[in-house]
Amino acid sequence: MSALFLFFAIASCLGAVLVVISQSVVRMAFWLVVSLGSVAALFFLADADFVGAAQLLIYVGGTLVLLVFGVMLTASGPYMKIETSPGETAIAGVVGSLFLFMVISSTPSGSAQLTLDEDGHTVVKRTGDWEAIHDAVKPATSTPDDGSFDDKSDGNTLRPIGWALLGLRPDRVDITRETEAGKKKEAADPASGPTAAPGYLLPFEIASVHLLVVLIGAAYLARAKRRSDEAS
Amino acid sequence: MATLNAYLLVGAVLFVCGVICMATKRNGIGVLMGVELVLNGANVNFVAFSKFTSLGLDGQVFSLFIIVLAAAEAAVALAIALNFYNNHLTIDVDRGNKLKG
Amino acid sequence: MSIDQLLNTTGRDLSVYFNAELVLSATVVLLLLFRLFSIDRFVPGSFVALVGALVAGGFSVQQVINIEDGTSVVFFAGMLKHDLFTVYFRIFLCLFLILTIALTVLTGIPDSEDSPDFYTLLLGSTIGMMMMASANHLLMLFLGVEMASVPSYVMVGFLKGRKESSEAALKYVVYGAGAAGVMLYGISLIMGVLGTGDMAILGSQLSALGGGLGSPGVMTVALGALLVLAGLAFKLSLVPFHFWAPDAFEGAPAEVAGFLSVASKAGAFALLVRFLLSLTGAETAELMTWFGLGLGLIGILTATYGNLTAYGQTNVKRLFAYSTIAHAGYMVMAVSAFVVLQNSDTATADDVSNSLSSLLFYLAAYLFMNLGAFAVVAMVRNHTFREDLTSLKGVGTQGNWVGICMAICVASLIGIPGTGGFFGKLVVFASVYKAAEVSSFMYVVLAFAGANTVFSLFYYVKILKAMYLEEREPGIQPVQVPTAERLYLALLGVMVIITGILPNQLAVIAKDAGQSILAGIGG
Amino acid sequence: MSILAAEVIPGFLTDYLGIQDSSVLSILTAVAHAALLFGVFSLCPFFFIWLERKGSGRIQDRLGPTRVGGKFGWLQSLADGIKLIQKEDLCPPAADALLFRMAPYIVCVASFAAFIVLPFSSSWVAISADCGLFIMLAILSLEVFGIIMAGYSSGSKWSLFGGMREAAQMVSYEIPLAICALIPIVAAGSLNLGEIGDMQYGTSFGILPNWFLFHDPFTFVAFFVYFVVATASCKRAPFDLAEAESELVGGFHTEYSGMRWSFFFMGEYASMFAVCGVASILFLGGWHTGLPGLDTALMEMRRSGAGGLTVESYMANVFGMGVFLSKAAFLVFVQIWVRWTLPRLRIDQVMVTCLKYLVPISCALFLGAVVWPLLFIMSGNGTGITDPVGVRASEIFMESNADGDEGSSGDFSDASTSDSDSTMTVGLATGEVRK
Repeated sequence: MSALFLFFAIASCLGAVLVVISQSVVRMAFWLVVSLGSVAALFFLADADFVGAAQLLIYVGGTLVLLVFGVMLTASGPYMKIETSPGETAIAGVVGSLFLFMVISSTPSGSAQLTLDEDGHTVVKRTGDWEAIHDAVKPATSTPDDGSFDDKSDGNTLRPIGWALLGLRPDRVDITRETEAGKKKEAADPASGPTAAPGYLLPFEIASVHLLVVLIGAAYLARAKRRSDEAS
Repeated sequence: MATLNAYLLVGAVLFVCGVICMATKRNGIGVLMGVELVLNGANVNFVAFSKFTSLGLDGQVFSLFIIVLAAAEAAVALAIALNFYNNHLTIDVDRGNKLKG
Repeated sequence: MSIDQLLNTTGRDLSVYFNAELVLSATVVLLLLFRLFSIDRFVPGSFVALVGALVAGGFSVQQVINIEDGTSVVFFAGMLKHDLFTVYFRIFLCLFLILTIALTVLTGIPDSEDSPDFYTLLLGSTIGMMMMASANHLLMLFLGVEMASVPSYVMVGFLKGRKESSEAALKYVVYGAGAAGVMLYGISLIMGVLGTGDMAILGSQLSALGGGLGSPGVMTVALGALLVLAGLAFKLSLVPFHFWAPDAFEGAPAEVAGFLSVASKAGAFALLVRFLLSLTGAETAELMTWFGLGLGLIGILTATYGNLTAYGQTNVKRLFAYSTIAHAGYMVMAVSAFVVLQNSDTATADDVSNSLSSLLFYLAAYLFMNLGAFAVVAMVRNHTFREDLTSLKGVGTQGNWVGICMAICVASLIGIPGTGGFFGKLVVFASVYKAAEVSSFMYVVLAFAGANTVFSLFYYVKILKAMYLEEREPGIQPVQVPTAERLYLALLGVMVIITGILPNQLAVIAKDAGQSILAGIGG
Repeated sequence: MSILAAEVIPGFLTDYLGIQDSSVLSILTAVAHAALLFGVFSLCPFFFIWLERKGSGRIQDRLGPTRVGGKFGWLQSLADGIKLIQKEDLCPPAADALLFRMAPYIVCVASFAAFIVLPFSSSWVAISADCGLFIMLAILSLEVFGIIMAGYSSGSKWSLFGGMREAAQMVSYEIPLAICALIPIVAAGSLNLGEIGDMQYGTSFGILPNWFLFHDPFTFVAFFVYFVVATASCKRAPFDLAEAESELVGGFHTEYSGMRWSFFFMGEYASMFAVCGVASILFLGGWHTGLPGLDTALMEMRRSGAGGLTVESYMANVFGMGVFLSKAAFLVFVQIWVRWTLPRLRIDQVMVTCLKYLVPISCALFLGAVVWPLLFIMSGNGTGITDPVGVRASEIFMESNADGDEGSSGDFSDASTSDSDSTMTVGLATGEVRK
């Protein structure tokens, strides 16, 4: 597990770095495939099978193929190169490292990792800041067991995700929020039913409208104008 | 080994590489690849938080939406890039210099 | 929640709280179906879109009547929020949509072949903006921004044969996608640490972590919030994320530029307010005050940069792009004042809601004056085939309504008394002044806001000068607009005047809307 | 194979080799699994290449290979392989060497990895994932990337055209492929390939096999659409435009030689088998024979192994694997048959076939398949073949086989069943029922 994680983590980071320093667009695409494919593997390792498969199918098999297709259609020479001046790269590298340092240093310290309990179930063990954070935010988002997403399912999150997209959340028990805002809301409109956890019906449906609109837009730009064809 | 912070580190590296890629590449499609890296940095974060913190399933659902929306965005971006290429015969972003003020 | 409950609540949500968006979505489908079956030859796409926008607007107005004062309802299982603030923006966006469709019909920018595509994009983008205005979950924040932006990338490049247009679209999409990615990374940090994306409880979760920057996780959340704000600042074209705006506006058709300059800003401002309010909790006052002051600084930079750079422009659309940037600066000052007041102990609730309603009032006034200016640019372009200042020369003395409308709009953009822009600036400055009692930095903001009004005078007067004092250059077509266009311009001009002479009605509505969102958040 | 993974292989390792360390054990088990899969994976091309040569010979009124390995030329593929290994590994100077060398591996690995979630018999699967079908389609879709890489990096016009055609074709055909694969999923209510296979046990009306093919009219048509699309997605004739020798010399593999060339074909034949295997699980009952008495007897034998591994259940599964392999092999044979019978289409015809015909047809079928069970649920008298198969089969099978596939009885549905009856109603409509 940890060896696999290490392998794919390094592969995805290395792939990302090589995307940045590659000069040829298709090589960039190749390294991007390596990076994003490894990210999909990390998803599998994090028990997110469905997300990992979606990443492979949509991102690597769809979006990246589309990008490479775009490269082929717009290549002016046999191998399209992009020159980036060394100075620019150096500046970008320094700024990037500084930002990376900022992100890392702002991340809470301590660790959260998976361990086995007596029954052989994996549980999340948190130490340091993460434990403090978990204790602080837990009351508002109580979930069946210790608050983290259920681990007994071994990555079989398909059904809960399906329920969530329908708007039902069997993975989260009904909770009475102890926060002020939650109380108020429920008091204000009891007819709205228990809002135990967000159900994602609306985003799921509205994303389809979005995709439709976007598809029309892309098709409009890509298609040739009929009238100009007739004129010529 | 596979701790939350290790995942977050991967996410941060992807994010920073993506930002550098967006900043340095001249090629429109190269910039889009940087964008994909940035989005994946966020995706790794979401999945990791979903696993290790009380975010739970919401993280996974969020990352699914990201994947779908990123695909839509890439399709549009590619159509625009092809349109740019048809007009300019290049995809070099800096070569477009009609718009200066 | 069982299936029965789900069906019931979803049906109620769709028919009561979401009907405007639903109508627009249906109109999108209808537009495509009409083309599929070739009905669009008899029923033009613009007509379908206009009817859809009118029905959606009607529903939105009906929502005002139905809504009880001060209530806010969370619907779609916590995804969206329905209060007067939401409805205000819905009506605002529907009104603007109707006006934009009318303008495109008059200027004929999408020809009949492309009109279903164009209106599909326009409506889709508007749905996104409406959801930005009502977002109650970070997912809807992101989804709304994406839905509003991605169609607008295409709209900017809608004249696909033109070099400028495709260049503008490429720059816009590349930067826009990057900004969305950065914003998303910020969202991931916030959600991960706070364990929820529900904007109703983000603030209390953040308070639970402990207010100070030192406690674990707060710094991560602050960084995440900064990244989200950077993404929103991009949508609002605030300095230093403004660079796309002049290029995109210059390359886009004037109608699209007008739409983007007002509608997408309105959606983004609503979202900015919602996002900042969501982070407000019992112990986050210090952090939020810093955000407020930072926004004030951004406002200074943005307004000053916009006004100073606009002076050198010769292209009218580019000039108005910088003017848009400057006005975004003024509006951010209002947001800054609002955040500072909201998080202070001394400010009264009245001051807080006044500062918010000043933003809403300004937006409403800005709608008419900016759309009027871009409409004039579009109409002049149709006659002269150019969009630089030269094309405007002598237009005012040709005895048609174009010059008068432009003069009114420009006067309002400057902020001359008797126009809506004057009252807009007045209420914004007043709320900044109120905020200055809390933090003295806001005096600096106020001083810059005042100075900027003077700066802006120079380039706006340049337009007036070109129209009224300079001779029309030989070889440029005269501008003779037909009656329909005259009426349209007259309508916009009259609206600018009305918001200037009778601001009270609008101010009352804006105040109610401002109070509703504050009531929902519970102080 | 998950039974193998859970019991047989680790048991063997502990008992006979004396390995106790759990991490070493899991790694060795994984290696053993990979070796098993690789055996299947490398055998399919060998067999199918021979079959293709033989079949094409017969169709063209020839004998085909006859020399190597006796009368039928059994070992022709081996001879081919040895010849290919001996050939020089060329890399043209105009090529992008790194990508040129990597491309065949991507193709090969993508089609190999798809076998991870493909069950060969009841619960004989390397990884039993809840979204197995989805993972399988996702991994298979990676193959196209290797081909585009190969086409682009060869530095040759023929290759580039081949790669571009492949990209356009694959991205288009993935849509009807996924939609057609979803149609039996609507009836099954599961994406787990093992569960789907188990559901199709027995017969309906006494004679008709309880396969999704016969579940409703839409799945029946969907099978044929799926088969056409799967043929195209393996870039097999008449859709093999990426390597149309009359136009593009060799298409994307023009510049390849030796082992790298053969990797493309290993991948091609393996993915042919993979999509046909998916077809036989989704539509043709997987490892069930569909014969009235036999299935019941086999099921009894399998059930005897619910508590642990027995010879009977093992033999039943071996027989099931044979059934499954023959079904898939028959479908592959049909693909070969079609290849040597039909002329190649033009590229525009390929695209028109997909976008103007197959996509609308599959969408219509999908809609029909969704509405079909609802109609019978609403009329309230759904029995027999009109019932969602998922419910029937899962009731028959799951009750007595409490062991089942791990993770098949989702933990979350426990919470959902307690909600209300209406949850169950909708669950029934999609065949989603868990006791």
